[in-house]
Amino acid sequence: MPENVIQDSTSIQPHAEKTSKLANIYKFRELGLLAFIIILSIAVQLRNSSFLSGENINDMITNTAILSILALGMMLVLVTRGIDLSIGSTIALSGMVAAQTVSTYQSLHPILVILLGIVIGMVCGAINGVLIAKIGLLPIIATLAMMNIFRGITFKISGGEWISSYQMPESFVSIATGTTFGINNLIVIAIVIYLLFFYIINHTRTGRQIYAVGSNPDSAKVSGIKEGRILLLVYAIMGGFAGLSGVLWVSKFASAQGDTASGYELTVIAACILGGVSIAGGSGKISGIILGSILLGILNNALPLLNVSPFWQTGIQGLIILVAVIINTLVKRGVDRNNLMRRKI
Amino acid sequence: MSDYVLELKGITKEFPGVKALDNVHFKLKAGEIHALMGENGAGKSTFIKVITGVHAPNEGDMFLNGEKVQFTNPKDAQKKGIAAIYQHVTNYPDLSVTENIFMGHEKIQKGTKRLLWKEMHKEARAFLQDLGSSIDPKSEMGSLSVAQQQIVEIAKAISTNAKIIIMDEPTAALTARESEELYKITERLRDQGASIIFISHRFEDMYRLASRVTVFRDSKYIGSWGVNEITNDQLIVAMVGREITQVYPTKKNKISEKLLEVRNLGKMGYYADISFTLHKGEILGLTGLVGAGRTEVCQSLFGITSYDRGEVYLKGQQISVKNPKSAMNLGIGYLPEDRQLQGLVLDWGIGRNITLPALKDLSSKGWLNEKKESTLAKKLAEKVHVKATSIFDLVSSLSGGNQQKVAVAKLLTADLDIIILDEPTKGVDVGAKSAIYEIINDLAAQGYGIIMISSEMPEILGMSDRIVVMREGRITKVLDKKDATQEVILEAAMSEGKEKEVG
Amino acid sequence: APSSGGSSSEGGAEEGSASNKYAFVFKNTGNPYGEKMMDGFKSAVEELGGEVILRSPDQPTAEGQIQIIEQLITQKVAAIAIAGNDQDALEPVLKKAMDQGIKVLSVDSAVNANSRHIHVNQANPERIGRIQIEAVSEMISGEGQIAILSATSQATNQNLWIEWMKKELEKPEYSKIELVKVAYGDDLRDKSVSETEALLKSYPDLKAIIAPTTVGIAAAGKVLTDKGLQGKVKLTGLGLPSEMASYIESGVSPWMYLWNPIDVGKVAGYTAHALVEGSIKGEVGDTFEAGDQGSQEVVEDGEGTQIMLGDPFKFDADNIAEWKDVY
Amino acid sequence: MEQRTSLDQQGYIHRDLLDKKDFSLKRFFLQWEWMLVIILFAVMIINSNLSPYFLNYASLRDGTMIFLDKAFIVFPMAMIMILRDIDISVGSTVALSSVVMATMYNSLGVPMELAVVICLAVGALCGFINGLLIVKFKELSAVIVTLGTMILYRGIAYVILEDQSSGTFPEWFGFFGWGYVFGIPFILILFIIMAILFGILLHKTTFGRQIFAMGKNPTASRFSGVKVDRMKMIVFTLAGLMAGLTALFLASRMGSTRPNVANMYELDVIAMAALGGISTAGGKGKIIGTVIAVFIIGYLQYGLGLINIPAQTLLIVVGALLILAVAVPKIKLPSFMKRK
Ligand SMILES: Nc1ncnc2c1ncn2[C@@H]1O[C@H](COP(=O)(O)OP(=O)(O)OP(=O)(O)O)[C@@H](O)[C@H]1O
Ligand SMILES: Nc1ncnc2c1ncn2[C@@H]1O[C@H](COP(=O)(O)OP(=O)(O)OP(=O)(O)O)[C@@H](O)[C@H]1O
Ligand SMILES: [Mg+2]
Ligand SMILES: [Mg+2]
Repeated sequence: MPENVIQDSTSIQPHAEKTSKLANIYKFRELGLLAFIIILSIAVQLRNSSFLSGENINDMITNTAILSILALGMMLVLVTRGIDLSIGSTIALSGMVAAQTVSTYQSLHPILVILLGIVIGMVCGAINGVLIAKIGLLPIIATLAMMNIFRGITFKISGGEWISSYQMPESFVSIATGTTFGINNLIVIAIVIYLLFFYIINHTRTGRQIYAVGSNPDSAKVSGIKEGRILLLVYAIMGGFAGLSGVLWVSKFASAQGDTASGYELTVIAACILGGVSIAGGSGKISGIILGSILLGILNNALPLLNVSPFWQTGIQGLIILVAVIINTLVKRGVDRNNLMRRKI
Repeated sequence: MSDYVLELKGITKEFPGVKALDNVHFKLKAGEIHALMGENGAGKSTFIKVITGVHAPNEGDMFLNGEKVQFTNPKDAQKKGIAAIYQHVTNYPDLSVTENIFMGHEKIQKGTKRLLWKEMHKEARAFLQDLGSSIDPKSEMGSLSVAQQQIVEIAKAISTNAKIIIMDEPTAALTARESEELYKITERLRDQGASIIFISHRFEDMYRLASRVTVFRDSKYIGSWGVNEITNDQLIVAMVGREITQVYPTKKNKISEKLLEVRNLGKMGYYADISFTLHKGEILGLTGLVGAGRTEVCQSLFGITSYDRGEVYLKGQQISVKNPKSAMNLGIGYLPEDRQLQGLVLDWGIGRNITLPALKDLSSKGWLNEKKESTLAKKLAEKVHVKATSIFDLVSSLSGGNQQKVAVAKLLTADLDIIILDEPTKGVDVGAKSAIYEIINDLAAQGYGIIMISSEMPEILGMSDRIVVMREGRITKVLDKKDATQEVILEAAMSEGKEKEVG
Repeated sequence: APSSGGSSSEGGAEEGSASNKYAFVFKNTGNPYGEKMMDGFKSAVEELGGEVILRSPDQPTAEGQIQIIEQLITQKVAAIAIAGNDQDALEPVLKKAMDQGIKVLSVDSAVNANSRHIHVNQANPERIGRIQIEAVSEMISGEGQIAILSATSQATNQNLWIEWMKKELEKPEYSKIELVKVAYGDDLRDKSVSETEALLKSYPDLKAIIAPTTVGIAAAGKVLTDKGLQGKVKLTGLGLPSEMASYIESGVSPWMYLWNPIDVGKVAGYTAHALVEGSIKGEVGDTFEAGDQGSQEVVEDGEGTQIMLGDPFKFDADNIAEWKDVY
Repeated sequence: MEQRTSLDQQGYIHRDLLDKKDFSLKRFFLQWEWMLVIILFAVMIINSNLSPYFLNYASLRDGTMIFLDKAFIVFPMAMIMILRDIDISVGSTVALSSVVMATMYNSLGVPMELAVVICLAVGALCGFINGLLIVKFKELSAVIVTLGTMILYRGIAYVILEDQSSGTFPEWFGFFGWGYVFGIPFILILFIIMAILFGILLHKTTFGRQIFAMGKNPTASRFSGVKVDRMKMIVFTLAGLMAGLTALFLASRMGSTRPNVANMYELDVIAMAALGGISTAGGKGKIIGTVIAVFIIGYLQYGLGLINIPAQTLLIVVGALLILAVAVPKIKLPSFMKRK
C-alpha cells in the first residue's frame, strides 16, 4: 500500500508496524544461505558421523580462519564498489619476507613478525589504494597489474628458494598451532579481528563512511566525505589483512614458497559473494561473510570426508556455490513477493 | 552586522566548455523565503553548489552575515549553518534513514569515538515526527518512496541546525497535497528563524511561499523583486526572455475511432481492475497521487513489466506485449518518467539518442547507415526544437527541458499509434513546458492516441480530453473534460474507497 | 603435425648444431628442487664449455613451456632439456625443435617418446614404488591400514609409482597391510592439509601415510605434528630434505626418500652434451662418460630410451642434518 | 562556425542543427589507440635492439603464432566489459570444450570433423548458460555467475578426463595450431579475420550500437526497445564460442588436452582488453585497441623471452606496463585523452 508520506501519524501507525516486521525478516538477507548450510551439514553428518565431532569442527574453523579474515577485508573493498585481485600475491610476499626474517633472526618475537607482515601488506594495499583513489585507475585493472608485480617480486626475493619448517623457530610456527585459552590462535585472531571490525564498521564514523562511499559516491562528495581517503584506507586494510594472513599462512603450513596462495583471491571473493556482499557496492554484512566463509570451509572439509572422488570435487564445489547463490536469490525473491502479496490494493 | 545573512557578489563558475554562472549576485535576508527561478540550465543548481562549497567559484565573493567566507568543501558550509537539499538524489540507498540524516555530523561519544546509535535513532524519529511523518528511522533509505526520501532530506537539513536552508526543486516529485505539507514545514522553519532559498519551476510554489524572487537566465543574474512587485507575465519575460501568451495551446485534435482498450488489467501488489479506452487523436490524462500505480500500469502496456490478469485490445485485436520492442512494433511508445535514468544515454550525442529506438530502420541487414541516421536525427531534433548547435552535442550538456525534447524526439522515430507520456513536464521550465505542450497537441492532431500521466492539476485540466484518476492501484474515476474540476479529481484521488486484498 | 603447412623447417637442420647453447626448462619458477637441478645442469654444461640458458614459466603449465621452447628454437639453441608439465602436450613443439636439429631430452618428468631423444630418469619407478612399501611395512611392523596422499598430476610419475606400490603390496608378506585410500592434495598446501585431516578422521586406525610428493609429505608431516600423532601414524614418501628436516628429526617421519636433483641435473647436462657432440644417438646400448657421475648407459623405456640413475636416496635422522641446507 | 538561426511560426528561436562533425586533426591524434601504436613501436624497437633473433620474418611469424590463441576471446570480452560485466569463466570453458572434443574423438569414436564442431558448440553452450543465468537472476552480477561456472566447468572437465590427458588427433588437426597459408600462420589470418568481423560488428552495425547503449545506460536502452536480455545472452554466447575456438587452437598446438589447460586465461584476456582501452566502467572502447594491445603484450613477452628474461621479471614488466599504460593518460592529459 502506498504510504502517503505526510499524514497524521496516528492513521499510519499500525500499517507501519506491520511493514517493519516484514522488513526485519527481509533484512536478514542470508536466510536462504543459512538454511542451505544447515541442510548441507545435516546431509554430510548422515553420511559421515565424524563430521560434527568436536575435533572436526575445530579443524574446520581453524582452516577457515584465514579465509574469513581475508573475506572481511574483501567485503570492505567490495562495499566501496572495488575489487582486489592482488591479495594472493600479497599473502605470498608478506609470508616470504616474514619467513626469511625469522629464519635469519630466530629469536624475533612472533608479535614483531606479525607486525612486519601487516606492514608489508599495508604497503602493498596502499599502493593499490593510491593507484585507485589518487590516480583513478579501475580497481580490477590496478589490482590485476599489482597481482603480477607482487608475485614477481616474491619470486625475486626468494631467489627460487623455499623457507622450510626447520628454518623456522618454534615460536613462529606456534603462532598458528598454539592455543590461547584452549582455542587455536588462528581462531582467536580471527575472532578478535571480527569483534574489532564489527565495532569499527557499525559504531564508528569511518566505518559508516566506507558504506556511504559505496552506496552513493556522488552524495558522499556532497556530504564532505573524503572519498579518496576512504578508498585508500580500505585497500590498506585489505592489504594489512593479506599481510597478516601471509604470516599466518606460512606459520600454519611451516613453509614459505613463491607461489603461495596463488589464485586464492577468487576463493575469498567467492566467500564474500556467497555471503551476499553486493559487487555493486554499498551493502555487505559481517554475518553474511561469516556464513560465506563457513560454507566454503564446510565444502573443503566435507568433500574429502565423504570420500567423494577427487575428480568430482571441483565440479561439486562449483555446483554448490551456484546453487547456494541461486537459492539465496530465490528466497529473497520469495520474501519480496510475500511483501507484495500483503500489500492492499 | 549586515542586513543580509547571505550575500554573493559577482559569482562566475565555468565548467570545461560551459559558463554555468556569469557574474551573478544574490542577497538573502534573515527569516525570508526567497524563490530562485529561471529556465532549465540557467545555473540555479550550480549556484547552490557554489554556496554549499561543492563547487569553488572561479570569481566572486561570498559573505555570511557580512563576513567574507570561502568554503572549500561542503563540511565548511555545514559548520557555518548552511544546509541544502539537492535537486538530484544525494542519499545513500543502502543505509538507514538515521544514517542518512546524520551523515557528516554524527553524534559521537567523546573519547571512544563510538557512534551513539540510540540517541541518533531517537533524535531522527523526533525530527521525522516533527515533520509529521512516521517513517521508521531504522528502515533502509532505498526502500522509501521518493516523497518519503524528500522528507528525510528535509529532516537532514533540520538536524544540522541550519540557519540557511536551500531546497532545490523539492516539489518536483510531489503531488499538490504533499507539496502543501511541504509548504507548511517550510513556513514553520522560517518562523523558527531560518532563511530559506527555494528553487522551483512551479509558480504556485513561489506565490504560496516566497516573499522575494530572484531570476537567472542563461547563467546571468536578471533581477530580484518582491513577489508582489512583479506580475506573472513580467516574471515569465524575465525568465524566458520573451512573452508566452498562452501556456496551454488551443486544441486542434479530432477524436475518432477506438485505438486501445484495456480490460481488467491487474498485477499483484501493484494495481487491479484497470479498464479504460483510448481513441485516435485523444489526449487521455492519467492522474492520481504519487505512487498510485500509474507508472506501473503504463509500463505494463509498454512491456517493461508484466501483468498477471486482464486483456489489452489494440484496434479490436487482443495483443500481448512481451517487451518494449514488441510494444513499439505494435505501435505503442512510452516516454519514461525519469529521463536521466530511463530515457536517455546522457553521455551520448543528441543524434545517437534519438535514433536508438529506430536503428533497425536505419540499417540494411544490420549494417548501420550513418548518413541516413544523421539526417533523421537532425530532422527530428529540429522538429521538437532542441536548443543545441549540432546533433553531436552531448545530451548531458543540455538543460532539463531540452533533454526532455530529445526524449520526445525518440518517440517520433517509430511508426506509432499510441504515445504514453509519463510526467512529460516534470522539472521543466515554463518555456520548455509550453513547447512540450505544443508538441503533444501537434501529435494528437496528427492522430496519435496519447496517454499523459501527470500529477500537476493545471496541466491535466489544461491538456486532457478525458481524465482517468487512480488511487492506490485502482481507477476511481473517469471524467470528461467538461465535468472535470480540481475538486472532483482531488476527491477521487484521495478519498477512502473500499480496499480489497489482492493476491 | 608441426610440419604441416610447409615452411617451418627453414633455419636448417644442421645450423642448430653449430650453436653452443644448452637450455634447461623446468616446470615452474620458484621451486628449489628445480633450482638445484638447474644448478647441476649448469655446472656440467659450463665444465664442458657450453653456454647455459635456464628457463621456467611462472605457472606449471604446458602452455607456458611451449612459449619458452618456441623462443629457444628461435635462438637456435643446441639442446633443450625439459622437465615436462605434460607428457603429450609438448610433442608438437618439441618435434618442431628436433626437426630443426635441436637435441631434446626430458629430465625428471618425462615427455612421451616421440617428443624426445632420450629421458634422464632420476630413479627407477619400480624401485621407488616398491621401496616405499618396504619402508612402510618396516615402520608398522607389517600390519595395519595405510593410505597414500598423492598430488594429482600427469606430469609426474605419481601414478606409475602408486601402481608399483600396489604391485608390491600383492606380495604375501604384506597380507596384513591394507591400503585404504589414495587421496589427492593437488600439490596445494591447504588442500593437502584437508585431505590428510580427512584421512585421519575417516580411518581412525590408520597406521601410516605414504606421500610420494614433496608438497603432500610436508603438509602431512605438519598435520601429524600438530595433532600430536607422532609415533602413532607413520609418514614416509618422497620429500625435500629441507622441507622434511624437522619432521624427520622429530620422528614423525622415521625416514623418507629422494634423489639428488643436483646429480640429476648434472647427468642431464652431460647427456645433452653427448647428444649434441654426436657421441650418443639416444639409442639403447649407447654409453658415455658423465663426468663425476661416472659412466652412463642408455637403456630401454617403453617406446623410448632413457638413462636410469640409481635407487632413491634414503634420508633419516642420521643424515638429514647434512642435507637440509643443500636442497 | 556560422550559426543559422531563424524564428519559426510560433516565434521560437529555431536553430539549424549541424549534422556533420568537422574533422579535427587534434581529436584524431588524441585517441588512445595512437598511444598504443606508440607503445607497440617502442616494444618492437627495444626488442630488436635487445635480441638479434627478434626482427626477422620467421621469428616474428612464429612468435606471433604462440601468443594468439587466447587473443580470440579478447573480442567478446571487450563487448562484455563494455556492457559493464565481466566473464571469468572463459579459461574453464576452453578447458571443458577441448576436453569434450578430445573425449569425443578418442573415446567415443566421433569423427574429428564433428568433434571440432562439438568443441565450438560446447564453448557456445557454456557461454549461453552463463548468459542465461545472468539474465534470469538479475540480482546476481556476471562476476558471481561466472565465478560459479568457472569452478563448475573446470570441475566437469575433471569429471570427464580425471587426471588423464587425451591426445593423438589426426594429422590435419595440427594445422590449426601450426599451419601456414602462403607462409603466414593460419592462426594469424583467422585472428585478423575475426578482428575485422568483430570490429564491424561492434562499430558498424546496429548490434554494436546497442551494445554501447547498454553499456552507457542499460535501463534507457531497455526503454528504447533494445532487447537487453537477448543481447547479453548473445554476447556471452559469443564469448563461449571464442573460448571454444581458442580450445581448438590450444589442443592443436599441444596435440592433446587435459582438464587443467588454460588456467587463469581470463585474467590475461582481461588485461589485454584493459590495455586496449576497454573500460570496465562500461560503454567505451574500440576493437582496434584490443588488437594492438594483444600484439603489445605478445611481442613484449616474446621479445623478453628471446633474451631469456626470467619469468618473474616478465610478470613485473607486464604488470608495470599495464599500470603505466592506463595511468599515464590519467596523470598527464586528463581532459584530452578521454576517448570519445
Ligand atoms: N520506493 C517504493 N517502495 C515500495 N513501493 C513503492 C515505491 N515506489 C512506489 N511504490 C509502489 O509502487 C506502486 C506503483 O508506483 P508507481 O511509481 O507506478 O506509481 P505512480 O502513480 O506512477 O507514481 P509516480 O507519480 O511516482 O510515477 C504504488 O503502489 C506504490 O506504492
Ligand atoms: N558538473 C558540471 N560539469 C559541466 N557542466 C555542468 C556541470 N553542472 C552543471 N553544468 C552545466 O551548467 C549549466 C547550468 O546547470 P544547472 O544545473 O545549474 O541549471 P539549473 O538552473 O539548475 O537547471 P534545472 O532547472 O534544469 O535544474 C548547464 O548548462 C549544465 O549543463
Ligand atoms: Mg537545477
Ligand atoms: Mg510514475
